Amino acid sequence: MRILLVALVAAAFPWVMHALGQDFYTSFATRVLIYAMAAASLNLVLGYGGMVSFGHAAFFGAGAYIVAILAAEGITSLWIAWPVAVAGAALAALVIGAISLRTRGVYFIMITLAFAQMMYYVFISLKAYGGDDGLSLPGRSSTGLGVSLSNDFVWYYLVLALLALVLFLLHRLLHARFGRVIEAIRENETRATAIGYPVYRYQLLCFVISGAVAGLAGALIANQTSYAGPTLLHWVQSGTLMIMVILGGVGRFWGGPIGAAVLLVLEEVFSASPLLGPYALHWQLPVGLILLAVVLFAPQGLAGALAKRSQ
Amino acid sequence: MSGILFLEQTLNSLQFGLMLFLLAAGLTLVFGIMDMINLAHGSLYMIGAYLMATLAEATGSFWVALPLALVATALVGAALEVSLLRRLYERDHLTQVLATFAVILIANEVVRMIWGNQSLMLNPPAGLTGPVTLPGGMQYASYRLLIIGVGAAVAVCLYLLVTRTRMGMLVRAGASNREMAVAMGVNIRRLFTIVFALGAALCALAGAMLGPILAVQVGMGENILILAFVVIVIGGIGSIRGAFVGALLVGLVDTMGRALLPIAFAKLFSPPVASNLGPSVSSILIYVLMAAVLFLRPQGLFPARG
Amino acid sequence: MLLEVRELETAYGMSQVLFGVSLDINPGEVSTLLGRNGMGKTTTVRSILGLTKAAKGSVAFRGKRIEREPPDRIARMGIALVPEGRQIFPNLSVREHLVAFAENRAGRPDPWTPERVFELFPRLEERQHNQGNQLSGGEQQMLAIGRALVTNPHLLILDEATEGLAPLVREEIWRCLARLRGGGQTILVIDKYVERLVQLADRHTIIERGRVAWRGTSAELDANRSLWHRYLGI
Amino acid sequence: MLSLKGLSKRFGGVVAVDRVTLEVRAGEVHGLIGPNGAGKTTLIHQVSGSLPADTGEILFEDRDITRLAAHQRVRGGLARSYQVTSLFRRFSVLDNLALAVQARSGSSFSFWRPVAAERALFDEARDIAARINLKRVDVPAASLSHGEQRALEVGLALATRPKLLLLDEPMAGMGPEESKRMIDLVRRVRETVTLLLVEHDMDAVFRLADRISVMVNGRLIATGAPEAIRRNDEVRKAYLGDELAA
Repeated sequence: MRILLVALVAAAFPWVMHALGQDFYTSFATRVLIYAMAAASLNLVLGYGGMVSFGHAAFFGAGAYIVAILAAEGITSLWIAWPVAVAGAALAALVIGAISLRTRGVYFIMITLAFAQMMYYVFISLKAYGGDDGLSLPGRSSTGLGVSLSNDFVWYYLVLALLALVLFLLHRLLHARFGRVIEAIRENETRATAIGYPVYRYQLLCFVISGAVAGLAGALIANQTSYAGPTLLHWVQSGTLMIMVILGGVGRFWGGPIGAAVLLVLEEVFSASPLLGPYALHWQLPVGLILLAVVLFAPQGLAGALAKRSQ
Repeated sequence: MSGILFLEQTLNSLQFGLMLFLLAAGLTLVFGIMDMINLAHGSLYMIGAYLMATLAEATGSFWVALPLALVATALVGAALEVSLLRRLYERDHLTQVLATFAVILIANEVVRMIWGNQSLMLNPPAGLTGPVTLPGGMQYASYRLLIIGVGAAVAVCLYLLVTRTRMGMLVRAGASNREMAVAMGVNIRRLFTIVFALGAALCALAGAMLGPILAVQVGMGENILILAFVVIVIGGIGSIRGAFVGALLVGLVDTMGRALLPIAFAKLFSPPVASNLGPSVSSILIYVLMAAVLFLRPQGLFPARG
Repeated sequence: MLLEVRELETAYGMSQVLFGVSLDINPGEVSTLLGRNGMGKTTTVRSILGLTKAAKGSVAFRGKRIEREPPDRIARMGIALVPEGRQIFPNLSVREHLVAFAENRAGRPDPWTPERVFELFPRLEERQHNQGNQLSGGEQQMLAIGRALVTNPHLLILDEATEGLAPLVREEIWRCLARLRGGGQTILVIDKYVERLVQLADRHTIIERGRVAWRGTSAELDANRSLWHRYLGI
Repeated sequence: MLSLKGLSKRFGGVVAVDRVTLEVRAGEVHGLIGPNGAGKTTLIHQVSGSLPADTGEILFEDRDITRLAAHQRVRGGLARSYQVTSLFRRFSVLDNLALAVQARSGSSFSFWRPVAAERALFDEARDIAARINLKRVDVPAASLSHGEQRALEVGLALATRPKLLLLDEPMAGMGPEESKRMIDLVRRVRETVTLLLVEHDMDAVFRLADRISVMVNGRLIATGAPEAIRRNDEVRKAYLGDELAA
């Protein structure tokens, strides 16, 4: 029931904004949807798998850069660029995960962080592809079907459909055998091994799937802004994705999307609010305070709080 | 490659490594004793540099401002520990990461509100602005030599503090087995506040010494924080000796990589390939080092526990 | 009375381990806590030291209530623990273990110092520059005792101090305890060598499933072998 | 069935397991006793694969498994329970057991079909719950009583259908009633599974075991029938207290 309502609101959103003459918000909403996908992918490893990855921006940024680099080389077809972005991010996740998952606890947090920084510096040093400045795309990917994605309406619905598809697949996965094993490993890794699960393999696959989805979200963000820059891979970006997940609710199905929406809306409100006057520039201050409050006093996140209320 | 270049780069490595050690020393003790990830450590470095720049401006003297900045930053650190971080010791690492990440956001904005968006200038102390001639005829910036001297002196003091004093023994005991240390009567909370304040003062020292070389600006703590984490992970969390070895290693690999790899690549590859490959490989070298160390020794080089 | 424990109840999460344990220790006497494994002996000790907070009951040490005090303060008031598993600091040398905690907490006229501990255990002096993780099990045990002694506690608690030791080393520990007793040290021992403890200690408390099942003197325990079988499985 | 040859393990200066050679025969209940800190649990860790052996080898059904990963040993029919209860605490009892059943029936790299629709998994899980006498199967494992958690601990190992089961102190921390029930359970289990039983409760061991090995200071000092062990001087000396023999 609630899902239908959400779907209805999401579907009607651009029309309502158009009618109100606020088309800007459709573009903003598209950004929210893309970050919702990235946050949901992080929630898979972080919330369900219990792997505190502090380098998720690496896969997000890799997806974006791959689309941008292919475009710079003249390949703009969606059918080539996006699958390559997803595969590239998945491959990065495979390599990073294969090494990182040998470690545990803080070492895992630190090594994923270090790998993400490594990718960050690799892209910065690619002078041919923009270096520090990043890389602009000539436009959105071409579909080859006579539909142009430069129309913000079309673009919004495509992103919405992809997000819905990704969430549906994640939902199936989490309730299938694989998802149960992933959660079991989070609950008690020792015991999972003792009843015969090759823990490492499950964690690695989970990590790769999550990286692939983040890569898709990255491909979308590059299209959204027609730009891929190193900040997409910076560790602060990884931190932002984690904030989204924890704001929304770690290990809650809607945690990622809710957190992404809340954080981006907060950012928008605080950075554009006339109420704050000259302090609007300092929007990170209230965001930091809110994050601190949530972490200290509502560790279940907003999805957790909602679930508690409806019980 | 000429001997002079090599010597110069060795000194640069040393200077960079020693400054990293100042940052990593506090971080590794905080990590080791309380099992706490503190991302806000970089913010203390930034705050230390800002306080130093302001105090140097106000007092007109680098040497008068330095102790004041150290004490002020230590107080900021102690206040942060008592008011917030204490609540996080019993929480999981994810919570610690996010809460201290929030502290970064807050600290950055507060610094912006107080000092504005422009970066601050911090001049090296009078008389140390020019180069000196080293034995062998090499010219080297005198201020950089000072950094090496200060860094080495602090490293020695810290080493003596940790290995020779009773407080150092208690700190090491706490880092390897907190409950047993408590059962022996160690007031871990107070000890930890002291360690934290000391760590903050070391951050301020690094910020103050590096201020004249790098820009004093918002966000300066973020990148160097990650390097400090790399150092302590390589060295083994909780180990001062590990932090020292790790810091020198990272300083050496990073500096030498940046200086020597492009030269090596220019000999091996065609110019366009070399000019692309050189910077990217050298910039990730320390991360490769860290991955390799963790791959072979998942607990770092000098694990404090077990 | 040096230590007065009254109706202590302690739980780990959902499972309650102690159901009202009471215990008295007089100055200068050696008493024991006996009972099979998992019966609550270690938990009793942890609750006295404040390492695990008791849910109910009271602990008074030298006339002062301590059940709400933090464990480090309790330790500084003069209770020292030789813990189960020894818990030697792997990154401190033998000498450092002794120097770091040396203090005259009980205000003894002839306090234990690192040097006196070396006289007690010459083996430790030979190995004084070795790190904790380089010691054998017996050496670790001596060091754990020495580390507790240098705090000069009013009350010394030994939890399974002979566990896993070779017979000869075990003998050395017994001899050491007898010597400490002779010096007037108040001691609480948890161990399972009842035959030995009957000779060494004054009074005994048997714990069974988190409750005190029996208490009495060495003579009484020695005379009542059915207790040994029923509660200690011997 | 299981044979250990010269197995050793050092931690720093302490030798936890010292050249242990031991044979567990198919169908028997083999008791392993010894004072605390004798190295029993370390030995179990080595056999189950959670600790590597410094030296020596482990043969299971004549196959060298010394270098096999823990999960591979489980798949080969070598399961274990833990001394400190180790469950999926937030999962229901049924989900705990179903997960263990799932581990050996078919691939778990399945991403589409909901687990809830797999009747067979849950039917078998219910069977095992009945075998270990757990009535409340829909509550989280964490909310069970200590005795019930210990039973589930054994149930999880049983669900992997082991040929040899390593039971690490199944009676740990149990009251007399609970112990009795656990002894009954172990009796039922032994009809189908070979057992290596580490236990402190001497009564239980002497009642259950066909043969008993005694470990002291990391070394195996005796192996034999319960009566022989009871009479063995060296065992009495080492285990029951040197004074008794003196």
